[in-house]
Amino acid sequence: MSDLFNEISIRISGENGDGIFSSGDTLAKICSRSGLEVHASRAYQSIIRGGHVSYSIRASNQEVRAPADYIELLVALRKDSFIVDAIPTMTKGGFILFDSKGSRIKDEPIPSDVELIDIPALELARKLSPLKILRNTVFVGAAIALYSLKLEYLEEIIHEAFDRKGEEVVNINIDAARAGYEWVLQNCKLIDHNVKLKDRTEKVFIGGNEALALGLLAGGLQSYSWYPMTPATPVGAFLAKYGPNAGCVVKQMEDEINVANFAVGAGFAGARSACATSGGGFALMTEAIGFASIIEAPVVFIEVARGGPSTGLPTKTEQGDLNQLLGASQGDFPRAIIAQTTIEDGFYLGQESLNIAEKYQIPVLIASDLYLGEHFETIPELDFEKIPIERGKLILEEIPVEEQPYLRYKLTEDGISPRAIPGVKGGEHDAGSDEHDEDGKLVSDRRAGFPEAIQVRIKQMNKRMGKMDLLLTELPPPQVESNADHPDILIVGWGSSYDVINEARADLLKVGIKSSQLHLKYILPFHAKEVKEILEDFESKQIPILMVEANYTGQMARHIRAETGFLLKHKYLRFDGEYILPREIGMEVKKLLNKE
Amino acid sequence: MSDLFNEISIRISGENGDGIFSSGDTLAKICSRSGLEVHASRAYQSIIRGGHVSYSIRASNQEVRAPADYIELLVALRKDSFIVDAIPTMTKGGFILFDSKGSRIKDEPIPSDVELIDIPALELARKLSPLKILRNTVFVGAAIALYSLKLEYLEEIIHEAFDRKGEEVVNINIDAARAGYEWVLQNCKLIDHNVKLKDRTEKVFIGGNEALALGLLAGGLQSYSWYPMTPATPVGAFLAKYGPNAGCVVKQMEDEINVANFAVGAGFAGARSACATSGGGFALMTEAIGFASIIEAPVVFIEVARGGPSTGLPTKTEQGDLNQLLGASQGDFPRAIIAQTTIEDGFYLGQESLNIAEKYQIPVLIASDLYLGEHFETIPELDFEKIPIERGKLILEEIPVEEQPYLRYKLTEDGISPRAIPGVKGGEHDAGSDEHDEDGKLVSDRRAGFPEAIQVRIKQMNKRMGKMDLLLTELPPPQVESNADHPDILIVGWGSSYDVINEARADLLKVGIKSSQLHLKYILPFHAKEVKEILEDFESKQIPILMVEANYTGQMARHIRAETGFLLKHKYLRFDGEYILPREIGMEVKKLLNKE
Amino acid sequence: MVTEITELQLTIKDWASIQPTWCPGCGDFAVLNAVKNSFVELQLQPHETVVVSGIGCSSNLPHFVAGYGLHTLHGRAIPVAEGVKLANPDLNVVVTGGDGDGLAIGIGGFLHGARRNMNLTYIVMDNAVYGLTVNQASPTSGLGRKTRSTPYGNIEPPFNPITLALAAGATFVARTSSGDKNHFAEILSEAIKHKGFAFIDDMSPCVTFNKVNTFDFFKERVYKLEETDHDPSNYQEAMLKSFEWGDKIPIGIIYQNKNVLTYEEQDPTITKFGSVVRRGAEKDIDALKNILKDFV
Amino acid sequence: MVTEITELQLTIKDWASIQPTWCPGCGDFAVLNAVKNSFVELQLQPHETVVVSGIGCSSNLPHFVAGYGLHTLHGRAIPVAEGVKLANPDLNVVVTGGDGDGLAIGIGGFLHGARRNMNLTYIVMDNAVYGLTVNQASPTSGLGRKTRSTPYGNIEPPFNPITLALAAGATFVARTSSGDKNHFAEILSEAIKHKGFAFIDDMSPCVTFNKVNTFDFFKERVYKLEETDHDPSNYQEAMLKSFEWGDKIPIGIIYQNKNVLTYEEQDPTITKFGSVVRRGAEKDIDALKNILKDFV
Ligand SMILES: Cc1ncc(C[n+]2csc(CCOP(=O)(O)OP(=O)(O)O)c2C)c(N)n1
Ligand SMILES: Cc1ncc(C[n+]2csc(CCOP(=O)(O)OP(=O)(O)O)c2C)c(N)n1
Ligand code: SF4
Ligand code: SF4
Ligand SMILES: [Mg+2]
Ligand SMILES: [Mg+2]
Repeated sequence: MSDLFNEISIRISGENGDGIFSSGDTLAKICSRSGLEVHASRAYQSIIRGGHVSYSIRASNQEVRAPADYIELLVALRKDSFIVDAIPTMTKGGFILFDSKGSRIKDEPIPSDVELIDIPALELARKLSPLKILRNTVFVGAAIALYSLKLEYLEEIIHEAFDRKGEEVVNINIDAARAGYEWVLQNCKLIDHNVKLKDRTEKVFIGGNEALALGLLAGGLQSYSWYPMTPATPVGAFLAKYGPNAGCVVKQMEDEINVANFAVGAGFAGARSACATSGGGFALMTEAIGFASIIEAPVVFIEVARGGPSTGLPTKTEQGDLNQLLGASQGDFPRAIIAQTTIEDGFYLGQESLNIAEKYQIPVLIASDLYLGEHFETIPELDFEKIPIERGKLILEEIPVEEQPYLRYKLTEDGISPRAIPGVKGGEHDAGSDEHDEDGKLVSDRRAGFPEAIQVRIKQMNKRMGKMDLLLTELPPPQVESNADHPDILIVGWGSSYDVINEARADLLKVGIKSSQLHLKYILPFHAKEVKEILEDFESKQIPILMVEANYTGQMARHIRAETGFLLKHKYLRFDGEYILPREIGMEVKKLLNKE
Repeated sequence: MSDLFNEISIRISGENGDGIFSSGDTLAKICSRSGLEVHASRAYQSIIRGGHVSYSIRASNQEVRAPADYIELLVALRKDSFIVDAIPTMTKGGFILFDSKGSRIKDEPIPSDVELIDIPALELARKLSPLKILRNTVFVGAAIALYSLKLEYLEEIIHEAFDRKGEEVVNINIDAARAGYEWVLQNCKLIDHNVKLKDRTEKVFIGGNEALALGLLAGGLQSYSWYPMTPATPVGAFLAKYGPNAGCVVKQMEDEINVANFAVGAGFAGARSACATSGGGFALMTEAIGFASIIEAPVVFIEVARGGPSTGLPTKTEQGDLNQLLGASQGDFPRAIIAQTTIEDGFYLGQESLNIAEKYQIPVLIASDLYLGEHFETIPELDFEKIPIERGKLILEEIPVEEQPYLRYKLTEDGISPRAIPGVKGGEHDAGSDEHDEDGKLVSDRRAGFPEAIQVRIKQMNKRMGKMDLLLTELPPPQVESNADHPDILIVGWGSSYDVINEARADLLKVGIKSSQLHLKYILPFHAKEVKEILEDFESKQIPILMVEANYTGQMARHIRAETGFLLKHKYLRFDGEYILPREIGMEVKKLLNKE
Repeated sequence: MVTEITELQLTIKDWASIQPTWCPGCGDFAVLNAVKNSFVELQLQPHETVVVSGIGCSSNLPHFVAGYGLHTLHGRAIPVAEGVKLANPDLNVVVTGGDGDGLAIGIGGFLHGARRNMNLTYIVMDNAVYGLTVNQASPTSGLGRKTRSTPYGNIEPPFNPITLALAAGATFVARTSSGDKNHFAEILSEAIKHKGFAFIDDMSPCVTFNKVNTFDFFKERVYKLEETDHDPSNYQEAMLKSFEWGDKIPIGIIYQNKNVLTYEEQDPTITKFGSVVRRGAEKDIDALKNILKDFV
Repeated sequence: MVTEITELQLTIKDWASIQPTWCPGCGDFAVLNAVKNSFVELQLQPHETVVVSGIGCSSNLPHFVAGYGLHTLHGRAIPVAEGVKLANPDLNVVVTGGDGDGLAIGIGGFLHGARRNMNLTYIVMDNAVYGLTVNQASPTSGLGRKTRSTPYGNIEPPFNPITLALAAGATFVARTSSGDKNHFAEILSEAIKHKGFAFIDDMSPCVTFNKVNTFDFFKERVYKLEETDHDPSNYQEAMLKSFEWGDKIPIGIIYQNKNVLTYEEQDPTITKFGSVVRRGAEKDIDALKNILKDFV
């Protein structure tokens, strides 16, 4: 539970185009540099100017891995800040920093027991320059003053942002920051919080998409193809910027179909290959996933889900695309589906997914979502050595004559065939999307129906599908985390909700409710036996089980039932596009326990 | 079980390009006109000339609704006929009609106890004309002679086919037919079968795809869009030919994405709209399915599955695309999935699906497959009055001012909003793929995240998804068919295997094994309660249950488990692309019963 | 269908809808303006008009104008519009979208639409950028342009939409500029009146992300073809004219062929029944039984 | 990459593979022939050569020639080939497919491929029909043609692939005819040698389904551009030449621009590292840590 004055909880909000995100980002970085753990998230609409956007920061001396469930300080740049942010979310004892004159705010509804700080931000800014945007810097200066954060960090960030624009711009901004800062010192009582500010710290402050992209680069990514689509775009933007210096080709294509097929071509050619999109783009990619699988080309397909169906709620989150991932492409074929669970996890998963793709010569589908992909956190130090690059049975050297003929789809004991790539002498072969024999020759054209061809078909199907079983043995089985031997409840979640559930459990413990958590990351192949055992164990002990998902129908609950037969009776499902908060889960748990 | 000499079982085979299909079709029609029940199926490859194709006919005085499991008379036009057809499938006591000289057949492997009839077909044909294809007519003439079928029907069909080509062509063909016919009468002992040939009968002899297409027309289809893809192409070919005279626009598009989107546009505009494709094309259509659902446009999407994954086995059958249908498009949204079960069923389903689509304003997905779509049968007389055209809450007249403003996505009690289409005055509205309010205005652009917009989202999701529950109440619940009060086994199947399982059960009964059949047609929404009860009832009575599916993983078994929790332990899965035959099911049942 | 002027003149108010969500100054406002003006000029009836779009800033347009609006998927406006049009050829169908929508993901629909020549009007609001997804290179972005997807500069030569539309067989091809609303409305009216696939490439500045192709950029360069001796009925001349893009940029009707039949005029169903939607969904049992005669 | 002649001369045998599955007499045999001949002429190494195709009769070609073959999905040969090429620009990548594959479902990949000018050779075996799916109208089918999908005659004007390729920006555009194998092989060698996107529209008769565009049809009409004063370096002239289709059909190189950089020559990754596949998958920890400096 977020905790008034023991943590910092700031939201800055206004119209799209007001520069809310960069101001928020600045504030978040100041918190991080002050030695705090930071969680930062955004709300916005599918519009470039106007609407109402916000940037929320939660900072603490402890780990914070979920959005705050209340606002302590609201920096309100627009009237709508009162309706959308203040009224529903301000806590008693909180502060609203606003500029009644500059933002023409009057008669707005105000939550009770909140202190209003009416700062003439625009006026202060106008004294320095006619640029309206400077107002934000005044606000940021004021905000950090209220929390006794160091002006020094703000100045530093101004330098980083504006040095390339020349001294004048830098100075004006620094003056604006100081103006806000001083104004607060002169006019306000500072916020009397219990957060310990430390000396400069250099924590990594990064988003879920960026961490995943970094992980891909750490996994030796050599090809990334994409087409912009919210909320997967940041993966592409990151790689477009950093890929070229890291040996990764980055190609924006004309649509997602061709993104996916480009990725298959690159994978076939021997590049560690990935692509990313969101729901609608993924729908277009599905045909290529089956293609990758039958030609046994390694490719990582990333799906960062947003509110569906169809174009749906492009700027809102949902875990609503699991069915689509499970049903992607026709026929039965091997593929892995793995859900990213945390920002930090993205870094390792990026590497792991490329290893799995290449070792098993299969497509690997990564499920993420807008919440996970787009929010930022300070993260623990990353271990760059942890996951070595593993390329499996990849042949890079000429195949000697005595080992000829080379059979690309050779039936081997483990179902994985040594893989030669173009450029390798002696490895020449045909890779085709039709059913084929060990040699890669089609059985669909001249031979389909011949007794011999029927056998080829059966063997190649068995070979390919066998990789799923093999892979399952390599994947870490799910573990139950508990804060008691005899917990009161088991909470089941998957993917992006790991941290949120975790925090909910910590909060519950504070009120004496002990809990366990089963969090699913490896979705296909699935540890059906282990999951069934775990669930039945809890059930047999009459410990209630709560499934938490951000979708309407409970898609993971359905998957679990399909794999284990286990019916998850209690589900907390949120499908309005907003983030699931620890407090809601806690309330649901309490409701469930009282009821039981 | 097919039954030597009590039924007719003919196969004619040769290379693609030999004219096998038209000869087979002629033979089949002769059987049908002779008052027999006929089942006809083909085998071929993804190639235009060469390979090895066959046409199999089973004809009987009783209903025949499955391919024969042996060949009684093989008309062997090529050497491969011996390897692909004769050796694996000929029965003892059968006949092979071939032309050793004309087809240069010698030293071919021959199954034991089979009578060889070496007819100089090419020589007989050459006497009449240098056209090699005439050889086939000689063979057909010979074959009907062997079965004592009437030459008259053959001559009739020759007229139907060639009259437009002029008298000479007709005469040459009739002469060829007679030559074969006479040759047999003079040189062979006729087949002594027990099938009663009747006087001319006018049974409809039609394929699964054609029956479905006819059903769509009977359902008032007004728009059909398509792109060729085996095995769905015949639906398009049928409608391209017959649609224009039946008031249905038929449009070949540039790809399946645009096929599907064209269909949505037509549905939105007020046309009864459908499209069809197979696995890979359907993958491309999925995005449009979610689109249709969120704008609440009625559209029927048909998926005639073939062997997957990917391009797979384009000319072979599989029930392997259920996962894809279930996972089509991102997010949660209402849609129906219905499997065509028999050829006859296609006629009614075509009508029913359009009614469901329009009444519930949802996409309806029809699952069929190559076996069902491409084989032909004589079918019982069709009831054209059975299913009236129902258009649901469609508004076609001007909306009076006092009923304004018209709300396209109005929250109604049953979740279905009256639907105005372009051209209706007062019904003007925006239909958008983004989340929207009752009025059709987006909530994704300016308002997403506003408390009011969050409510709109929740209500529209509830409204849309509620249609699934409502629809379920209208769909007929699954019924168990039994040939005993206390059966020995329950066989569960879905879609195209209805008749095959049915015949297997009849055969089993002959050897004293009593059985029940649960056949699933309505896949989504699903009668979970009823199916669970049925399965648990059998389980509680310790009656074994066998699931029969033509795919690798048992996709329907998974769906049943997801919906009911019930684990189908015994599965007969065939995934080599060949048709499932009643005999195999019988064998599997016997194996299971002995084991138990 | 261009409706005859009825007793009650329709005015711009009849086309009013909600406030656009575009950035202040966006070039797309001019399009909206022109759309409404020429709808009034041609006295189209809102209930007989469908504005279809894809996804993008520009594709939000249908919401900002009365009548029926159909806001489809990214890149799919044309095939959806074709479905609408063939279901009910009596409707006026106008398609709007962006350069990404129409020339990247939607290029197949666009060019096949041009080829098949249904009576549709298609306006691309060409801002040479992906606006709604916040600044990536589009198929019309200039060489060297730095965007979020091309931080090191765009290395793909831009498409020329006019040349492409001509190559694909569009029977009406024009370029307009959001900087000249009146000219735009005039061209648009011609496009709507044109019987067949009418394509308008509108230079519509994205004031937020595109600092190159601005209103000023175009103001300095455009000149009107009507004021030259350009002959829009000459295909070859039109093609050569389409290459002109630089210091001088021609706007106006580049090509128009008034002598070809539309798709609808040749479709075997429509020539027989007219609008199948107006006709209604029919179960003609005799006709169906007749079909079955082929299956005996 | 055009490999230098090594000690051991490669011969046509080095390119042998299985027997084609095409109908006897199919135009596609000539393509196979030309492909092998020019591979030998240019002494390409089989292991450094990838032939990529879509789905269709024509797309079966990779199986009939040695080297690496990549038989993809219907309409997706070009994007797959681009993935191969950017992963390893040292490879020779030749793409083959049909008119349906390249101009219907695959038109986006084709035209964007033309625009971005990677060093690829793309041969469309244009038979104006969907062969493999047994006779439906394709985007190049003539007006009036009756096929299984157009029983009442085709009413969509065909695309001109040459005009489209030029409009999209292809830097090498040629027409050849399966009726003239030698000419074909010559043009193909030029196409392979061309640095950039080389498009060949090959008139490849479908002897089974297309009774109009037959070998004779072309024999009567084609003439060689090399024997005229056509200047392939002149874009305008090339465009006008592309319109010629009737009693006379020009074959040969219609357009070639030798003065543009390929995509690979400008890509920021490839200019730095060359083939990333040759370089290998690297985990450069220092570089990664350096990136993290931007995230503090
Ligand atoms: C299948 C799919 N891919 C990607 C997107 C994301 N997307 C939305 S709008 C857009 C591009 C918009 O550019 P343009 O069409 O030029 O319109 P503009 O915003 O510039 O007016 C993209 C890529 C999407 N909605 N659907
Ligand atoms: C997504 C998808 N849609 C449709 C098909 C079916 N299909 C296979 S080949 C083909 C057309 C072939 O025509 P073309 O490309 O001209 O090649 P040709 O056979 O004439 O050489 C089609 C429609 C497919 N395989 N995949
Ligand atoms: S981002 Fe550009 S295109 Fe989009 S509304 Fe703003 S100015 Fe217009
Ligand atoms: S059908 Fe036509 S294109 Fe296909 S192989 Fe035969 S002749 Fe060639
Ligand atoms: Mg744009
Ligand atoms: Mg073709």
